[in-house]
Amino acid sequence: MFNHFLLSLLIWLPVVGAIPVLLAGSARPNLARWTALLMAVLTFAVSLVLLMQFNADSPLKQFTEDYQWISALNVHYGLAVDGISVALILLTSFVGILVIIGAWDVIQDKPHQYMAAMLVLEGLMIGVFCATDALLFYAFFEAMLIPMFILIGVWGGPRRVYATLKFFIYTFLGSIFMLIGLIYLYNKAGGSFDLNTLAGLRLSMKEQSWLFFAFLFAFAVKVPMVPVHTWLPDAHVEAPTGGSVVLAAVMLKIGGYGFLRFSLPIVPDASEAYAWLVIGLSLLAVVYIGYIALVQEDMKKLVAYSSVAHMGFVTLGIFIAFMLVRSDNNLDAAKLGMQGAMVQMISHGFISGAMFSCIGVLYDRLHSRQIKDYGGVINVMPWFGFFYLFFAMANSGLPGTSGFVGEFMVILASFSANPWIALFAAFTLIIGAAYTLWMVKRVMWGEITNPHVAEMKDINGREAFVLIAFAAAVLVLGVWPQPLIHLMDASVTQLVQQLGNHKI
Amino acid sequence: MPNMNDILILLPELYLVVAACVLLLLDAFMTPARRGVLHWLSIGVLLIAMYLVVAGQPEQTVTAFNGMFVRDRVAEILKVFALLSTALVFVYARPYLIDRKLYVGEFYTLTIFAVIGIMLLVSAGNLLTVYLGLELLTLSSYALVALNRDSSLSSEAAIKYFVLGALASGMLLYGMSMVYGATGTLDLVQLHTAAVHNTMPNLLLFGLIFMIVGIGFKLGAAPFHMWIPDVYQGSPTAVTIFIGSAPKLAAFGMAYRLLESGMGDPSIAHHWQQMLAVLAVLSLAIGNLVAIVQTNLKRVLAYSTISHMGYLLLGLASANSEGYAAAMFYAISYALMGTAAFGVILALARAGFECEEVDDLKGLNQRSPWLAFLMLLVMFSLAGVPPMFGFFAKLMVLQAAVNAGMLWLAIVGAVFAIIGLYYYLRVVKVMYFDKPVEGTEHKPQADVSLRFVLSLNAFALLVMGFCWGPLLEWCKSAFAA
Amino acid sequence: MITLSHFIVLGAVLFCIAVASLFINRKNVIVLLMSIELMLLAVNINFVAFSRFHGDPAGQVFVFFILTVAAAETAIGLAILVLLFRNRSTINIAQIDSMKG
Amino acid sequence: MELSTSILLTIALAPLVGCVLAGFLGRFLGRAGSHSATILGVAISCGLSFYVLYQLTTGAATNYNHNLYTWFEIGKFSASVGFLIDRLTAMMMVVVTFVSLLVHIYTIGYMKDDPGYQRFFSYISLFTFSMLMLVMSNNFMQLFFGWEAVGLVSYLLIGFWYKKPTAIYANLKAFVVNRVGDFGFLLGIAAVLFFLNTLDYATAFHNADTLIGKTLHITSTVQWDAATVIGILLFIGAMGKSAQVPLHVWLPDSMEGPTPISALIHAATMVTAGIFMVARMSPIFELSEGALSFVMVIGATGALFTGLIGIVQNDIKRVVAYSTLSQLGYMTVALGASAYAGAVFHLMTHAFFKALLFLGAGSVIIAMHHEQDMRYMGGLRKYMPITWITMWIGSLALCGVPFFAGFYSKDAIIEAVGESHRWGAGYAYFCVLAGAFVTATYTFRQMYLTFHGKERFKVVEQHGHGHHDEHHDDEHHEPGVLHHAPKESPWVVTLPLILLAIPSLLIGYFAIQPMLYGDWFGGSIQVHEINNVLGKLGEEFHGSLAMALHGFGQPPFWLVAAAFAITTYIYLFNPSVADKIKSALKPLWTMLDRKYWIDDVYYAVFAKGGVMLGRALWKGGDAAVIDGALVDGSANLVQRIASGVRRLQSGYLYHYAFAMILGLILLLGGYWLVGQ
Repeated sequence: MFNHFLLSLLIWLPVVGAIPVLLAGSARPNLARWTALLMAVLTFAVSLVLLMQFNADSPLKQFTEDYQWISALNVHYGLAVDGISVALILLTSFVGILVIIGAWDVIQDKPHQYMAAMLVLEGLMIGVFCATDALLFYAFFEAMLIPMFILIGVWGGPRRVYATLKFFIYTFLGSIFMLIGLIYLYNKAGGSFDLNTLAGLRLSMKEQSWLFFAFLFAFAVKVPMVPVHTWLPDAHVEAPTGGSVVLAAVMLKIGGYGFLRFSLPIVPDASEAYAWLVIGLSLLAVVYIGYIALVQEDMKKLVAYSSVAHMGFVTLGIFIAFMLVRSDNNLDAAKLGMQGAMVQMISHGFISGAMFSCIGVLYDRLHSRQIKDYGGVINVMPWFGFFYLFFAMANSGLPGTSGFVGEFMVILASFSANPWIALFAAFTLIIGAAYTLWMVKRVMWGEITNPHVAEMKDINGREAFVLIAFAAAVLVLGVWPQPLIHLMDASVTQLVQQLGNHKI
Repeated sequence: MPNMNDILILLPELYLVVAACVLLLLDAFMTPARRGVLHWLSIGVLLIAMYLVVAGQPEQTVTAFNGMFVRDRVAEILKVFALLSTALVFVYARPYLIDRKLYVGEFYTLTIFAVIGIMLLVSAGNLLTVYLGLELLTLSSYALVALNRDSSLSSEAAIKYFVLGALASGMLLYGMSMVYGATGTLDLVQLHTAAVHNTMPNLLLFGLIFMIVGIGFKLGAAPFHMWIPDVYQGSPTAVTIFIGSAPKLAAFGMAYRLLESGMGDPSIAHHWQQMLAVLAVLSLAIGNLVAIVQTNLKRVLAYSTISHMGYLLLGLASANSEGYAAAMFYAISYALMGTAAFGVILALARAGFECEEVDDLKGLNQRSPWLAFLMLLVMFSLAGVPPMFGFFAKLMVLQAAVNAGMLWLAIVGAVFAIIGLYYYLRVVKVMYFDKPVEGTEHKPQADVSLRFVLSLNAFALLVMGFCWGPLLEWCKSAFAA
Repeated sequence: MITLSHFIVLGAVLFCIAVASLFINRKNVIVLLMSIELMLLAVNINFVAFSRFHGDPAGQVFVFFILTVAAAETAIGLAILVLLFRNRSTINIAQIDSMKG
Repeated sequence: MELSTSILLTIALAPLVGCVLAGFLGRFLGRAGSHSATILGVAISCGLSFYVLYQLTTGAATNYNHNLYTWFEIGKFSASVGFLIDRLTAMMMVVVTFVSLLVHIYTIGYMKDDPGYQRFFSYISLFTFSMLMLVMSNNFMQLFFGWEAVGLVSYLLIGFWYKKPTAIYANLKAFVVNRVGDFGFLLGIAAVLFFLNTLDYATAFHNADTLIGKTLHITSTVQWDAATVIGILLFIGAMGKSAQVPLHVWLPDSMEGPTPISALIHAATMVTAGIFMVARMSPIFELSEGALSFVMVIGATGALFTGLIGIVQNDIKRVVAYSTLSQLGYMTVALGASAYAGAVFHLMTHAFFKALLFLGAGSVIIAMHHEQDMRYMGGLRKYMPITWITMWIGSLALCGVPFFAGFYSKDAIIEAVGESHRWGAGYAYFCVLAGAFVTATYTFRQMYLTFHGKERFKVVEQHGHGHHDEHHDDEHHEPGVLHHAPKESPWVVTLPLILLAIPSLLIGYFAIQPMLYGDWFGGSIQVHEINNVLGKLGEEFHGSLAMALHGFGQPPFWLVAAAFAITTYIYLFNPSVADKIKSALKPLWTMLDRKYWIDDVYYAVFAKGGVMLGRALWKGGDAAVIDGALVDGSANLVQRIASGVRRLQSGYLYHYAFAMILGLILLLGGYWLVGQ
C-alpha cells in the first residue's frame, strides 16, 4: 500500500518539509537545522525503502503513479522508476543529508532559508528522476533552477551575481528549445507528453535532427559539454560549498539522465547520425578541459573543470553505445559503455561532492580558494590531508575508488568501437593525474609558507562525518561496483536493445 | 422594443451602472472620514457583480438588443477576471491612496465605470458596442491617469495617453467605417458571413488593418506600444495597477470579437494572422530588449507588459479555438501576475516614497522577507519558470503557435523569453543578493487586508502552477465549437 | 456626378490631414485636440456616405454616437490640458518629454 | 588438492590489516605497536608464501585459479577479484614478502627518529598488499588495480618527506610518468577485451591463438596485427612501471624517498612488475614477433645507456638507481628474446642483490648522517665491516662474477640474446655485452669511493647538540662534516643485509637448473618452439658448477675483469686520473651528467609546454572565445541593441504618434506586398 505513493512521498517530503524549516525563522536557527536534517534523513530513509522494495531483475518501470494532471491538455502526473532512476535518487538523498550537515554552522546568515532551499532543491531533483511525463520532467527540470539561483546568489562569493545569472540564463537557454521540441512532439503524438508514447512515435530524419539538437542543447548545457560549459566554473567558484556539492553531485547528472530519457528513445536515428559530434565533444572535454584544469589557480575552478572532463565520459559512454549497436551490433560492449556512463555519474556524484566539501573545509578556515594561498596543509591537518588525498586520487581515477570504475568501462567499450576514441579518452589517466596531483602538491605538500595556514585546525567531528560518508561511498563503489551495476542492469539492457530500433 | 429578457441578460452591467451612480452620490454625502465604507462597498459591488455574471450565465449563448450585446462563455470568463482583478486593485490601492491624499470617491466610481466599459466591450456583438465599450473604458482611464492633479508626471502621462488613445480610436473608427462600407453591416455575426462575399475585398482589408491598429494600441503591442511605458510610469501606481490588469482582458476580448466574431472566416483570418504575427515579434523584441535597460521598476513592468502582449498575440495569431483559449488563459494569468507585481510595489510605497526604482527593492529580503518572497514568486511567474502559473500560460500559447504551424513564431517567443528572463532575475537579484541601502529601510505597508490578499494573489500564482487544469478547461469550453 | 468614391476620398484626405497634423504639429496641444476632431469627422463622412450607399441607417446612428463620444472626449482632453498647464505652465508639446527611454 | 583459499586470502590481507592498524590507530599503538603489527602482518604473509611455494614445488598442491567475487558482470563481459596461483606467482609472492619483511625490519633502524614512523610502516604494508594483489591476480582488471595501487604507494613514499621540495616534485613526476605507461596499459587491456572478450587470464591465454590473423583497423587502409597491438600497448604499461626508456625518468628522482622504499619498491619489487607482467602474458607476446622486437630494443637501449649515466653519478643511491634501470633493461631484453624464464630468474636474483645494495647504501647513509654524496665518503670499510662485506657480495652479484647469483641470471640472458635471431637481437647483444662492462665500472667505482681509499670527511665532535634535531630535516649542514664518527648500523639494519647476502650469493647456483632449464614454471610461461632460446641453451647446460667455470672464459667475465682493473687503478691508486678523463671527455661527460637531456626536454615540452598550452586554451579558448565573445559578447550585444532601441522612446508625443502611423504603414505595406 505504501508503494503507491512512495515516489510522491520522496519528492514532496523534502519540498513540504521546507515549510516548517522556513517557519522556524532566523530567530531559531537550530530548530531550522534540526528540522532540515530530520527531513533529509527521512527522505534518505524513504529512498532506502525504495531500494529494498525495488525489483532489480525487471526492466520495467516500477512504483508507477499515474494521475491525470491537466486533463484539458492530457498532461499526466506520471511517476515511475527503473534501476537507473533508483540509483540516482539514492545519490540525491544521500548527498542531501551531507550538504545539510556540511552547512550546519558554516551558514550563519539566514540558515533557515538556506536549508529550506536545499530541501526544495532535493525534492525537485528527485522529481526529475521519477517523472515519466515530459512536461512534468520539464517542470521539475526548470523549477530546480530557482532554489539553486537563490543559493548561489545569496550565500555565494563576491562575483555571485554574475555567476548565478549566468547559470540560470545559460540553463534556461538550453532548455527552452527542448520545450519547443516537446511541444512539437506533443502535437505530433496527437496530444500526449507521455515519454513512452513519444518514444513510440515515427519521425522523419529531418524532424529527428531538429529535435536531437533541441535536446542536445538542453542537456549539453546541463552536463555540461564543451563548448557550453563556461557557466559551470563560474557557478562553482561562487556557490557556497553546499551549492557546489549539489550542483556537481546531482545536478549535472540530470543532463546525462536527460540524454537517456529523451535523446536515445525519442530520436535514435538522429542520435546515431550525430553520435560522432557528441563523442567528439566528449573527447574534447577530456583533452581540452584537462589542459585548462591544469592551469587553474582557484581550487574550485579546477575541480569544476575536472567535473566537465569527467562528465565527458558520461556522454561518451552513452553515445558510444550507438556506434556499437548500430554499426557493430555489439550489444554487450554497448551495455558496458552505457553502464560505465551510469557508474561514472554516480561515482562522480560522490567524488566531486567530496572534493567540493574538502575545498569548503579549507575555505571555512582560510577564506580563500586560491591554490597559492595554501601549501603544507598536511602539516597542520593530517586527517584532512588523508581525505583530501583520497578524493584527489579518486578524482584521478585510481582503481579501488569509484572514479576508476566508470572510466574503465567506458574506455573498454570505446576501444571496441574505435581505438582512437579510446586513445583520447584514456588520455584522462595522464592529464587527470597531472592536474589533480599538481593541485595536491601545491596545497597539501611542502613547507607552510602562509602563516595563516599554520593556524588552521584539523577537521572537526561534523566535517569528518561528511568526509567519511563520502569516502565510504567512494571506496565501496570502487571495490565492489557489482551491486550498483546489477541494480541498473535490467534497465540498461532494455535501453541498449531499444537503440537498435529505427524510427524512420 | 427591448423586453424584460434583454434587461436580464444585461443585468450585471446595469447593476454596476446603478451601483456606480449610487456610490457617486454616497461619496458626495459622506464625510471623508467614513470613506472606508465606500471602499468596502465598492469591493462588495464588484463581488456581487461577479456573482451576477456567474449565476446568471445562460447555458447557451444569448444576445440582447438585436445582437448588440452577446452573453457567452468568453464574456463570462473575461468579466469574472476583470471584476476580480479590479477588486484586488481596490484592496491594494487603499493605503497608497490614503498616503497621497487621493483617497477619493472618484477613484472608485471611475474605475467601476471603466469596468463597465470592459464588460460592454467583451460582450459586444456590434461594431457600435465595441466602440462604446472601448470609449467608456478609455475615457475613464484618461481621467484616472490624471487623478493626481498636482503631479506633473501624471498630467504628462494623461495627455500622452489621451492623444494617442484618441488617434487609435480614430483609426479604429476609420477602419470600422471601411468595413461597414465593404459589407454594409455593423453586426459582427452578419459581418462574419458578409465579409466573405463582399464586393470590395480591398476596402475590407484596408479597414481590417485600421482596426488592427486600434486593437494593437489597446493591447499595447509594438509598434503601438509607445504610450505604455510613459503612462505606467506617470500614473499613480494605484491607477497603473488597474491599467495593467483588467484592460488587458478587455483588449483580448475586443480582439476576439472584432477578429474572430467579425472577421473569423479563414479566408480573411490568414491576413490578420500574419499581421498579428508581425506585431507579436515586434512586441516580444521591443518589450524584452528595452526592459533590460530600464531602471524604473514601473517602466520595467511596462515593457514586460509589452512583451507579454507579444505572447498573447502568439495565441491570437493561431486563429483557432485552441489559440484563443491559450490567449485568454494568458490574459488571465497576466492580469493576476500584473496585479500581484504592482501590489508588491504598492505595499512597499509609503508617503513620500514611491518604490519606483528597481534599486528601491535592494535588500528587501533583509527588511521584509515575506514580501520579497511574494515578489520572487511573481517574478518567476512573469519570467515563465515552472512550476509557476506564468510558465503554463506560456506553454499554452507556444503550443497553440506550434499547432497552428507557426513553429518559427514559437521559437522567436522562446528566444525572447530568455532575454526577458534577465530583467526578472535582476529584480530577484536586487531583493535577495544586494545589501539594503542605508537610510532607505522603509517599513512596508501594514494594512492587513492588503498583505493578506496580496499573499493570496501571489500564492495563487504558485498554486495555479499545480492546478491550472480547471481554468484551462474553462477557457477551452468557451471556445469549443 | 459625385459618386461614393468622392466621399471616400474626401474622408481619406481629411483623415490624412488630421493624422499628419498629429505628428507634424510640434507646438500646441490644442491643435492636437482639433486634429482629433477632424479625424472623427472624416470617419463620420465615411459612415454617412456608406450608410447612404448601402441604404442602411445603422451607419448614421453610429455617427450620432461618435459625435456624442467626441464631445465627451474633448471635454476630458481639455480638462487634462488644464491640468497640464497648471502643473507645467506650458502646453508646448516639445517640452512634454520628462518621461522617456 | 588445491591451495587453500583462506591461506591465500590471509597472505593478501594480513599486510592490509597491518597497514590499517598502523595508519589509523598508529597514534594509539605507538611506534613499537605499529611496527609490531605491520611486521607481524608481513611475516605471516611471508611465511605462508613460502609454504605455498613449497606446496607447489613439491606438488603437494595444484595451481589455484578462482574468483573471489564478481566485480562487474555486464552481458558476456565480466571482471572479478580472484587469485591465480602457480609457480610463477608463488615465486613472486616469496620475493615480494621476503624483501618486504626484511625492509620492514630494516626500517626500525633506518627511520627510528622520523616523526612519520607509523605512517611509513603503514605505507610499506599497503605496498605489500598492493603488490600481492598485482602478482596474485587472475585477471587484467585486478592486475591494473594492483598496478595503480603500487603506483599510489610509490607516490606516497617518494613524497614521504613532504616538506622537501625535491621529494614532492619527484613523486608527482613519478606518478604522472607512470600514468603515461598506464595509459598504454589500459588501452592494452581494452584491446584484450575487444579481441578476446574476456579479462580473465586463463580464458584469454587459452584463446590467445585466435588472435592470429586478426587485425585492428587503425585507419581505413592501415591495419595492425592484433597481437602486436596488444603486446606493444601492454608493454607501454611495463615501460612506465619498470622504468624503460623513454619513460625511465622518474626512477632516479624517486630516490628522494627514504632508502628502505628505494630498496623495496624502486629496486626489488614494484619496478619488476612490468617484467612479471610480460612474463605472465607470454602466451600473447609469443604471437607477435614485432612486439617482442620492440620489447628487446627498448630493453637493450635501457640496459646500456642508463648504465652509462650511473658512471658519472656522485649520489650513492643514484648510482644504484641507474644500475636498477640498467638491470631492468637486461630483464626486458630477456623478455624480448622470449627468454621469459631468464627474465624472471634475473628478476629474482636482482631483487635480492639490489635490495641488498640499497639497504647497504642506506646503512652507509645512516652512518654518514644522511649524507649521500660519495665524494665525502671513502675508507668506510673499517667503520662498518658488515655493511662493507655484504655490499661487496651484492656488487659482485650485480657484476655477474661467476658463482654469484647475478652471474647465472645475467649470463643466461646474454647467451639467450646471442641465440636469438629476432630483429634487433644483434643490437641487443651488443648492448648487454657492453652493459656488463659498464655495470662493473660504476659498481666498482661506487664501492671504492665509499669503502676504500682515503676518508674524505671530517669528524667535528659537537656537544650539546641533540641528535634528533639535526636529522634529515636539517638540510643545510656543511658537506663532509660529521658530528660523530661513522659506526656500524644496529642489528635491525645489518640482519636484513646478511639475510639478503645469502641468496645473493647462493640462489643462482641452486635455482638456475630448475627455473631456467627444468621447466619449473610449467605452463605459467609459454614459449613457442622456434623462439625457445633457453631450450637451446639448456642443451648445453651441464650443471651450475660447470657453467660458472665456463663463465670465466667468456667475454662478459673479461669485460668485468677489465672494468675491475681500470677502476682499481683509477680510484685506489691514482684518483686524479678520474678528473683528467672527465675534462678530456667533457662533452660526453656533460651528456651523461645531463642524462642525455631527456629530463630537460620532457620538462620543457610536457610540463612547461602543457602548462603553456593549458593557459593558452584557457585564456584564448574559454575566456576569450567562449566566454568573452559568445557568452558575454552576446549579452553585451543584446544590451547595446537594447540601448539603441530605447532611444526610440524619445518622450515626444509626435514621435509616438509617428511610430503608430509607421506601424500602420508597415501593415499596409506588408499587405500590399503580399497582395502583389
